[in-house]
Amino acid sequence: MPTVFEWEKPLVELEEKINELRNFIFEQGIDFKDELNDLERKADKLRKEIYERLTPWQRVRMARHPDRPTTLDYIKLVFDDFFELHGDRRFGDDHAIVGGIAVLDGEPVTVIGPQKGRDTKENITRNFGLPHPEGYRKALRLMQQAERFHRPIITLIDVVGAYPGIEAEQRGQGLVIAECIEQMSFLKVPIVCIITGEGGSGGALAIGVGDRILMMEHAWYSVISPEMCATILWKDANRASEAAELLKLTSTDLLKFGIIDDVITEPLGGAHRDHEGTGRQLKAFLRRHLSEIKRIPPDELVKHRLERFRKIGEYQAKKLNEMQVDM
Amino acid sequence: MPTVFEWEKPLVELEEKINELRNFIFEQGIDFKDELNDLERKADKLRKEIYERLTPWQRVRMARHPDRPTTLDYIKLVFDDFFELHGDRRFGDDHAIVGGIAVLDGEPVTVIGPQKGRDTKENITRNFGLPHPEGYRKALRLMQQAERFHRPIITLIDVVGAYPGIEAEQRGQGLVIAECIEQMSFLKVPIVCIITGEGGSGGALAIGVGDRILMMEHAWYSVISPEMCATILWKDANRASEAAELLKLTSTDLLKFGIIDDVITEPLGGAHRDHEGTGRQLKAFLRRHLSEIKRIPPDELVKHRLERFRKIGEYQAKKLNEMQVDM
Amino acid sequence: MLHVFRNKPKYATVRPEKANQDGVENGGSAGKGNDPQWTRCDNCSSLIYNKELHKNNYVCHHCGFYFRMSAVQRLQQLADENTFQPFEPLVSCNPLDFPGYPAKITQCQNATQLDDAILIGEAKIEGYGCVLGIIDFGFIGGSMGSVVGEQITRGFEYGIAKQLPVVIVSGGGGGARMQEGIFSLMQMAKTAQAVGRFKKAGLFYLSVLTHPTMGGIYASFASLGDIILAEPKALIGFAGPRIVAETTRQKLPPDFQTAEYALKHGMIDGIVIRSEMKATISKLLSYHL
Amino acid sequence: MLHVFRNKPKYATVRPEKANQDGVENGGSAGKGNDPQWTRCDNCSSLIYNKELHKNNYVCHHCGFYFRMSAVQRLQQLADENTFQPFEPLVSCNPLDFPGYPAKITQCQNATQLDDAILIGEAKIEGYGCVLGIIDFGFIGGSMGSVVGEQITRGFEYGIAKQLPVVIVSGGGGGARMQEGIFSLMQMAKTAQAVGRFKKAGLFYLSVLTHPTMGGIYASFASLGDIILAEPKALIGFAGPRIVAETTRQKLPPDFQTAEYALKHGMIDGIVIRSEMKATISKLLSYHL
Ligand SMILES: [Zn+2]
Ligand SMILES: [Zn+2]
Repeated sequence: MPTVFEWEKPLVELEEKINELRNFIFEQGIDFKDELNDLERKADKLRKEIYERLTPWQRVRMARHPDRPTTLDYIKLVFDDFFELHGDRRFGDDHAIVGGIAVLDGEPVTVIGPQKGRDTKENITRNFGLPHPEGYRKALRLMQQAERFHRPIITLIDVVGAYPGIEAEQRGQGLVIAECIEQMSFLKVPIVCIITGEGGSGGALAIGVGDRILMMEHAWYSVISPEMCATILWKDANRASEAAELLKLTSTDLLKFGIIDDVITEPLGGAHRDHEGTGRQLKAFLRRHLSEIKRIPPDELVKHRLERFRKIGEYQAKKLNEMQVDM
Repeated sequence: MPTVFEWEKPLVELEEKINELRNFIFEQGIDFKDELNDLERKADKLRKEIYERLTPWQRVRMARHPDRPTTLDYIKLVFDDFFELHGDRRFGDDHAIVGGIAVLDGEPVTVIGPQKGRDTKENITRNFGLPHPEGYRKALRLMQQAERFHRPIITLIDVVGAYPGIEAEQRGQGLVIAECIEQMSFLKVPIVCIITGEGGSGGALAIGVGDRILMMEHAWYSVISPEMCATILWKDANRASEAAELLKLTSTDLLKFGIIDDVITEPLGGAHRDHEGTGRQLKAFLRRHLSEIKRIPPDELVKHRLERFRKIGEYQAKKLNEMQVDM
Repeated sequence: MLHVFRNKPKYATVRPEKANQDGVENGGSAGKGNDPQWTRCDNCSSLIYNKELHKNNYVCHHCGFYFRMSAVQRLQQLADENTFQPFEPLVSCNPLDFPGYPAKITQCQNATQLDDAILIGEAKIEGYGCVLGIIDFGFIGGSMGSVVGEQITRGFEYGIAKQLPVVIVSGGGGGARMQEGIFSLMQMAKTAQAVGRFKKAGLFYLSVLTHPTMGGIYASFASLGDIILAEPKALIGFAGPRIVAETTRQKLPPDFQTAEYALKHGMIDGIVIRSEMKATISKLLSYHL
Repeated sequence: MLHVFRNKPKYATVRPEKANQDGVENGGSAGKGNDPQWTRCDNCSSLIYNKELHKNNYVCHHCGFYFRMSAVQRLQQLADENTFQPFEPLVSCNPLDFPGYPAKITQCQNATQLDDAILIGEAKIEGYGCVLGIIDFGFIGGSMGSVVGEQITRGFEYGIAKQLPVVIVSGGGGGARMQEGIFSLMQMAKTAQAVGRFKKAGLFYLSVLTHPTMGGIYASFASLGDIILAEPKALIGFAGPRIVAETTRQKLPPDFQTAEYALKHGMIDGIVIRSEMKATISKLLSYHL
């Protein structure tokens, strides 16, 4: 049974009706083309209305739809070839992050991203897409390898956060995130980061420092998940939908803030309703942005990347009359 | 009870006799100065004879004398100050390798070395001076840190080998040794390696790639321990003494081979009989060699270091008449 | 490029004396009969005369308990007298229009006499010049919003410009400042990059972790020190212990995420008791002239 | 600097056909009635026709057992026909005057038709040019003495000079060659440095680990590949399993030091079955043109 969100229900029902009618017409051999077209136009309008009115919380739930393409899905949809590489060369191979060399338009690129499972078994293998430090160390190793061979780096981000586990803490979850952020900032190759689903806090940022940061229409990216925010504010995770409003975590908000560079529009109804179409869309955006930054010399690239993050922050100088406190 | 080797016994007995006599004379107030001097001269001669005639196996045993100075002893004896630094920033802090910043003649240097324990309890903490991968990763981290701050690196090597344990293998013992060797080779700071006791195989080489490689007189350095060699050759570890002969592992041999640059003479009877004297000696040699290489520009230093190892190897081109085999 | 103020202001926004006289803010409560001169130790319940507590670096001399120090108290402990020159003061905006945030800021400003959760400037420590930054837990849990991120970044840039080492004393409970959302997250990137640029300039960064250093502060500049020291028993980690316990449904080890645990697992260089912190910092500065 | 021969000799020191006709050297024994045309699988005892075995990349088609391949057999499997140009042949000396070593060398030379434990030269793999080096376990356990160390080093230097990638197929049981003592140990440094120089030149090094890759070979060039692949079940590690068992007095995990174990613990990039090895190598070479 595919998951159907409550706001999708009228749409899904209408679509079913249209399909039934189409089958009926086809069987009967009646010419109802115009009427069918009218109906479909109505469905389109409904779709648009529904998806334009989505609340932030609904978009968070879209980003978590179980049928939404995962990182490996996108890799298959977008690239011509993929050779997965494993291990951090220190401790383990984290299945919650995949990475390797892929081919885009005949050119090798390094692709990295957290990987969620689709069923329980796979979710256990993938630790529900929650990476351990060795996953981030693998990512870093592959990014440094990419730099050695002048390969562009593409990160596909879909992660609620770094795994909050005992062993993960033991092996330096915080430290490795900091290391990833620092190292990634200075890599002399073009980096495109795409938040495809969830962009949860430091666990997302650890592989999210790039020259272009794109976001799927219904992805979210925030310093904290709505649930955790609600827990802190009201000690009630069920008020996540209110928290989602406060956090300004949608692609629309983040584009306005200048945090991301572009929003990758999803097929009406969301990525989960059309993998192929979503893949084509992502590929088109990726191609365009990558081709732009590939023209920039490596030193310039790093300089711009640093400037980009350097200027983020909302503060103001204190007015002098407030400063009349003697030390 | 201090350990007394069988070959030391005549000497120790003579020394005791002389001491008794000296005490007797002192108590009685008799003037036996000349006779005493004669006796001491004899003892000196005996000492010299004994220690010049030591077999390789006896020197291996000297290197393992429980009272021989350990790395931390040498640090205390040679340097003015020492601030120990901990951890590999990835997994753990290996107590079998110590490292930190020390001061030599007013200048900070980075000092690193495996650390043996003196009693059972300390030996358990120190894992008998047998490092795990995290120990080598700590060493590498501190060496890279030293490079960042243009600090010379001094490694004090006394290790039978890297620990052959399940977890050590799991965490990449072989890989980390290779990484240490590779990385150390290209560090743009002066490196002095001193084999102070045992220099066992890859576990020693991992911190043994330097611009000057010095060796204490009674240290040994080899690709394999005499015991293991005897086990392989004759399936009998008790024939280690014969294997020690074959392996050419003494400072005398290695100086002849050009593998090491200098032999640090030990006080007669070995380092364990006079820590202070040994420390002074080591400091003098270290100072001299360090001051020489500190004058060399960093790039030259690395170039020479690479050339030094590049040319090691005994082989010959095959004569053409041996090559008349068609493919 | 540098945004540090060029004309040093005659005024600073800290009042060490006042903060001191106000007594101890954390880990202690007002003494018998609410006498503000005395503080009761939360650990052993002993009553301690405030001046005594101050002299003893805010460590209970009955049980060794470490009281939380305000940034100003820490500054007094570490910096040589009259050497601290604060950076241009910055104050927070409310980029998400987060309800209640401006009021919270004002309240914390009044309580701590700070502009935000950081006190930062140039200072001397036993004669060694450095940039000294101190996070104040009393200001929204010592969390990093735009102001903390900007000031930390300016700290490293100032260090590069003046060829000075940087010492940051961290102690931010939640790490990120939720109320600034994505802007807070981005400060992790900004500060980590500032550390990276600083390191490439060949300068020395000493990170000192105090109770508690967690989340986005630990996962950015705080864990990137050339050398990392910690106070005994300081909580150090990424995810909060409660979240870890809830997620894993496992019993946490008794020393979980303490400084001792971090040392054992190779994450920090050493644990330094409070009374020796100044001497240790100055020694490490002397190694990196 | 480069010691590689300038005038390519008309002669090589390998006889693939001969080695092939001699049958399978390891993991199998002569078949029924000692018929040299047949080999018995050491794992499942099936009798396999040699030509069949050769066609099947020396994998038993009854049980999937991987027979050990000689360097020549491996060369035939991986290199495009008639593309291999061997380096100048080198032979061992006896720097320690180790008793019995020269005789052992001669014996191994006769048995393997190799000069030492390595076959190395320029080759093409599905059209992609590279330096291809293959360790032969049959030559004193595939151990690294001065000749192997020198040839590996020349391989990377040749790669730098000709801007070619390097592929090394390792399989050295003991790693170091005891009989050359300290000279053998120093080859670890020499080869690791060669890899370092090669990497700094921006070139691609692919390390392929076959059963067994241990000791000094694993702890130097073999574990420094940009990408590391392994054959299924290959033994990979530093200390031998017997030594680990004796030292720790613990029961070893059933998959201890296998390729699968190395993959699980993050030490290698992937496991590739023998029949796909050539295609995989050529694909990776195509990514690094
Ligand atoms: Zn108390
Ligand atoms: Zn079989």
